[in-house]
Amino acid sequence: MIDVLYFAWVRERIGVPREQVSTDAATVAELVEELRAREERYALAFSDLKALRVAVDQDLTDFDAPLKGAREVAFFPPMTGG
Amino acid sequence: MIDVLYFAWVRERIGVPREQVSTDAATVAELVEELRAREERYALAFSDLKALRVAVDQDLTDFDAPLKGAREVAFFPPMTGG
Amino acid sequence: MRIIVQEQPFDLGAEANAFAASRTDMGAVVTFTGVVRDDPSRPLRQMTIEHYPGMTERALEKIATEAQARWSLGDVLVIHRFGPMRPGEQIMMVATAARHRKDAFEAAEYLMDYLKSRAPFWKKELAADGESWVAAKDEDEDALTRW
Amino acid sequence: MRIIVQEQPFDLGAEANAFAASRTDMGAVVTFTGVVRDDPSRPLRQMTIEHYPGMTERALEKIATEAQARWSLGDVLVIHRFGPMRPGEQIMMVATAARHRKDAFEAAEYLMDYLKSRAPFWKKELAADGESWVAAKDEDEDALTRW
Repeated sequence: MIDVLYFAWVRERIGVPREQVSTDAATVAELVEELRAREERYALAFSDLKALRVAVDQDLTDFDAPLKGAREVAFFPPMTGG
Repeated sequence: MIDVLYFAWVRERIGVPREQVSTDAATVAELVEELRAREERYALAFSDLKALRVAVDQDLTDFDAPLKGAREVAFFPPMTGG
Repeated sequence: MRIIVQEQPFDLGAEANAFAASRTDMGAVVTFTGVVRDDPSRPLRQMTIEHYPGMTERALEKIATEAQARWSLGDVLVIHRFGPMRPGEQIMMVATAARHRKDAFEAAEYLMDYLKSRAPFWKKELAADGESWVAAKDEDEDALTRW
Repeated sequence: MRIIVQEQPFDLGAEANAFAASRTDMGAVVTFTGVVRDDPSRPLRQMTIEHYPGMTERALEKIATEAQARWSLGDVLVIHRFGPMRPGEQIMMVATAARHRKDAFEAAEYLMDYLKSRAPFWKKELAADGESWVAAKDEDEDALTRW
């Protein structure tokens, strides 16, 4: 089980801020594939990965990143701090 | 007659902050020559013009600047503001 | 180093004074303050900042630690708000103290550049015609290539 | 634009707050504050700043006007003290407000670079071993070539 978090418009499209997901995905990209296959709202949120950023255990990373040992994966649009 | 002002160590070497000088000097450099010829303290203060800056009527300029119409000439070391 | 992530407003003046007073062996103090622009030509009603609690503090600490490694700094302060704000309100501030002005300026610019696109904050604007997420700007991403 | 040359201390926090509050249509406010360094390894008792009344205000206005011509600024503030100061006291500050952070940062750095070597101030330090005038640094003159 892994905690999956969504922020900003990704959160709005998926409809929840976080959920627990049971997965054997080896990488973030594999997890995205599993989510996309679930429901239309996921397919919509993940339709363009270039518009998304990902963090594994609160560190920014990329979609090739391994999920082994990870407790938390977060998906969100490019950040707009400051 | 022209007001001549001295600041920082130039003032200290010459011994007064300002004085009125009667001069026909056409340029700042000519005024400096006249002052140098006056007394040792002027010769000392103006011994190295590279170490000095000059303002005519409160605008930074150089030693070639004309004095025609000028009311105020100031001599001082490089500035250290901020 | 002080990293503060909070919902409530901060007092720029009080923070700047406290920051400057804490390191009087530093000759240069730079502050940057970000404000929700209250622009008459842009009828914004509210800006809401969402963030990623936990990762936010972690990301800001990482950025500030990197700034301290790159420049000779006496101290670094980062305050960033989240939640709803009105036009004219201050969103965030950074402050840097250094012996020399170049370090203080460069470190503050570095903090701002990284904070813009590497700290997990997202801005949503509410205007008369509805809500919209502020898009990241290419120029903010490009600004990172400078460092 | 506000240019202030005064002997008495100023309140960085109060000035920063007033400056930021006056132009809430600007997204970015940068301040720089210069401090007499209170450095234990440098037993300074007092720093005295001499200036050229009349020319000082004129030179600062010229520098600030040039900054406003070069960058898109909402406002500029320069406060510079003269007279005797103790270690830890604040000597001067500049503040810039702009819609975008790049303008605010660059203009503040420009103001500082010009103020260092083109505004008629001279610093004299009093230490245990006597008084001496602070020499202008080549690096401060070189900093102007950037602009």
